[in-house]
Amino acid sequence: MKFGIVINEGPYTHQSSDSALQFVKAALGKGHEIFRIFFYHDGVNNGTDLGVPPQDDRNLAKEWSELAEKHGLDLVVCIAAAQRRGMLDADEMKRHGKNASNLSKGFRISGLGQLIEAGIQADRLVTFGD
Amino acid sequence: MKFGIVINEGPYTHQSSDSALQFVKAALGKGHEIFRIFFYHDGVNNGTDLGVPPQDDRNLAKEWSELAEKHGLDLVVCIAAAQRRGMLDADEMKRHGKNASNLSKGFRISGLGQLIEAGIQADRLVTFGD
Amino acid sequence: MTMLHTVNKSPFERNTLESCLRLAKKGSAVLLFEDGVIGAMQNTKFSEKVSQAMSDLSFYVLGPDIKARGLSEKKVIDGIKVVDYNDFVDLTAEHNAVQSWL
Amino acid sequence: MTMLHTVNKSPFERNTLESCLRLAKKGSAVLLFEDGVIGAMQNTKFSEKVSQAMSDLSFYVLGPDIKARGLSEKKVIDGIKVVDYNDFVDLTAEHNAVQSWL
Amino acid sequence: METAEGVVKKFCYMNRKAPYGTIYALESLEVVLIAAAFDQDISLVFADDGVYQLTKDQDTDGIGMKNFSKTYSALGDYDINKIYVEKESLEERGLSVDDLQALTYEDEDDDWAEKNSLFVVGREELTALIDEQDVVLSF
Amino acid sequence: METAEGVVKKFCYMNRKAPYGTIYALESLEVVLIAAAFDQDISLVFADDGVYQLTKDQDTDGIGMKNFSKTYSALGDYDINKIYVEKESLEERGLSVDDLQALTYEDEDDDWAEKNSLFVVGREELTALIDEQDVVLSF
Repeated sequence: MKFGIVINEGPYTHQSSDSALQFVKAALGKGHEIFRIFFYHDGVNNGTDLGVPPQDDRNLAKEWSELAEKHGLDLVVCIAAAQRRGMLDADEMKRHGKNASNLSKGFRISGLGQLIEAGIQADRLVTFGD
Repeated sequence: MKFGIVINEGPYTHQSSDSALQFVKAALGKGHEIFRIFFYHDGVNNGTDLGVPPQDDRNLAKEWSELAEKHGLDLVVCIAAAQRRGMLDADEMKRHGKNASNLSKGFRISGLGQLIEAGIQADRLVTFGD
Repeated sequence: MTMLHTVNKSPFERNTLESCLRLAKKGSAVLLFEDGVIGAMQNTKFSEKVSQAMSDLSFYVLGPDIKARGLSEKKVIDGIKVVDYNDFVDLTAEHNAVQSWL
Repeated sequence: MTMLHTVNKSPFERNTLESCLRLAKKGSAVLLFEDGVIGAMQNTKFSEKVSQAMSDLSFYVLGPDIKARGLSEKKVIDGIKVVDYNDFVDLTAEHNAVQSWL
Repeated sequence: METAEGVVKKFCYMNRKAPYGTIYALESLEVVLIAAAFDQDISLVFADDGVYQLTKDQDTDGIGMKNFSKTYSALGDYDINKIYVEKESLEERGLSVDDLQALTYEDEDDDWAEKNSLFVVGREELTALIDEQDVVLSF
Repeated sequence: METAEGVVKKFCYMNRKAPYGTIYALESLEVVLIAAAFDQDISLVFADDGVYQLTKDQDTDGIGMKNFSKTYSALGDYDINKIYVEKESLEERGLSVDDLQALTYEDEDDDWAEKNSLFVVGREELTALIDEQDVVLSF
């Protein structure tokens, strides 16, 4: 079965990113396909490359990046939500004349149409939020 | 009177940063002193330099920076909360071997002791959160 | 020695107003702001509870947050004072400490 | 045609469990997880309400979230099934759609 | 849109939070405006504190935030004309439909006659409506 | 600490949320550990869902998050020994003090005798306690 996943909250503050990670691992373990993981609202902050969590804690951005690489996951950060909150890739950095970008490897920035498309293409859309 | 302000949530997602901004402007207008504004939890995200909110909306990081410059406000971002969430200044960037920093002008990164100190030194500590 | 308690969430959504009313000492002040202004309106499921609490506590509500939500200051529960940010600052200064119910 | 409803907040803190019980159609399933597991425990202020809803809805609760909060799976309300993340995935697949009450 | 390919699903946008206290109302509206470009069956539901999103006369000047309430009245132009408000949520808040914006659309199948697109529905009707959705997005 | 200069204020840390669902419990604890280095009068209050922060036998292996519950038992070593739990909050949740960790400290004024630092207090007592604080930090 094809799953679409929506994550509405940033890492650490709410459990949503953790819960989604466990859900996605379980779904992959059962042979399901993950069509796309869409990061919306504060969820875009999961894509930051600049996080340095304590050594004895999990590193959520890294876990998502690694899982994406291993399973070819499509991690999409909403562009409108990301602009508000200061998440930029190299292209967005140039376009807005900023001095830095902060998007982790394995994430891409795209529009809200990607969320609707996930709703259409996936057999189930599951949202994790506050 | 001396006020200390604590902001617990990031910009845009919750009203806390907006409410705090209005409160601080009113307090300054009445001649009160703002001893310190401490950004904790997701509140650290108010310090991002990379935000590009829609043109017809307010730019909270910029409003805080400008207010700080105008009135000599002390805007402190909690280091522990900031590390988790990917907010770094140039020093932190080097220390952690990252390629970018994203802290706005007028903000500084420091420890939780600054929050306790604000509680001790200020006549009133007012918290804005979720 | 009285404290200012602030509540910024709707009593329909969260339990913060309820906890505040339970643990605020008689004679304290309560300021409702942000989505908390919903708790100050007449004819809601919670209006009666707030009215009753007014025998022990002074209530204030932030006008700008009422207007933002398309509500009318005329429909605020009788006895709750509508204030602005300047008054919010004054209330903070006049009370000994502020507790934000988050 | 039944739906899976998920609730991730404590009924003490938020109104999401209440809204879910009000608007979930008879025959639907409800999964309690994250802080929502509090709604699945015996002897709380909400246990009776959840028990009553079990005549119309099937309840599940995520075991790992119970354990994290130091609660015991033995104290889950009778008739609520304790599940793991694999079961969460199965429940999602078995129902026609998922509504997250946020 | 390229992805539709004839698939038409029932999408429900469930709005349960007051505006301005959090951003969910605004960012839900942003999704809905994008969603309108896909040929899907769209319903918007306003229940619990979500009913406050539709109030008339919102005025955000005093809080320094953008007033986005005018956008709801443009939904009709995007062919979004199934907007449901839970009756009991209004009643518990001492509100009536007169406190809400009038929302309409022009019916192209009926000589562009202006028609109502906001429907106050009871709990039972809303329960049935939610249950028949293929995709529920919660805000 | 350099900033204390003889000023001793009553600081209350108000914990009202369950652990793990949100980070507030953990980050509150981080503040308290730093606060211990300042010579201030510290009280911790656990009410509403905050009482779940102190449960015994928390096991986070299944959710992939760090278990920080052991830290509470170290508070005594930091001279933090006024920890209040609201009785009614426990009761409404079907919990008793036996479900919570035992929290103790060694009293240096009493030959380092081990003493209880966790107190279950009723609503009225808690109300009075909160009201006499100079600074309340809410999590």
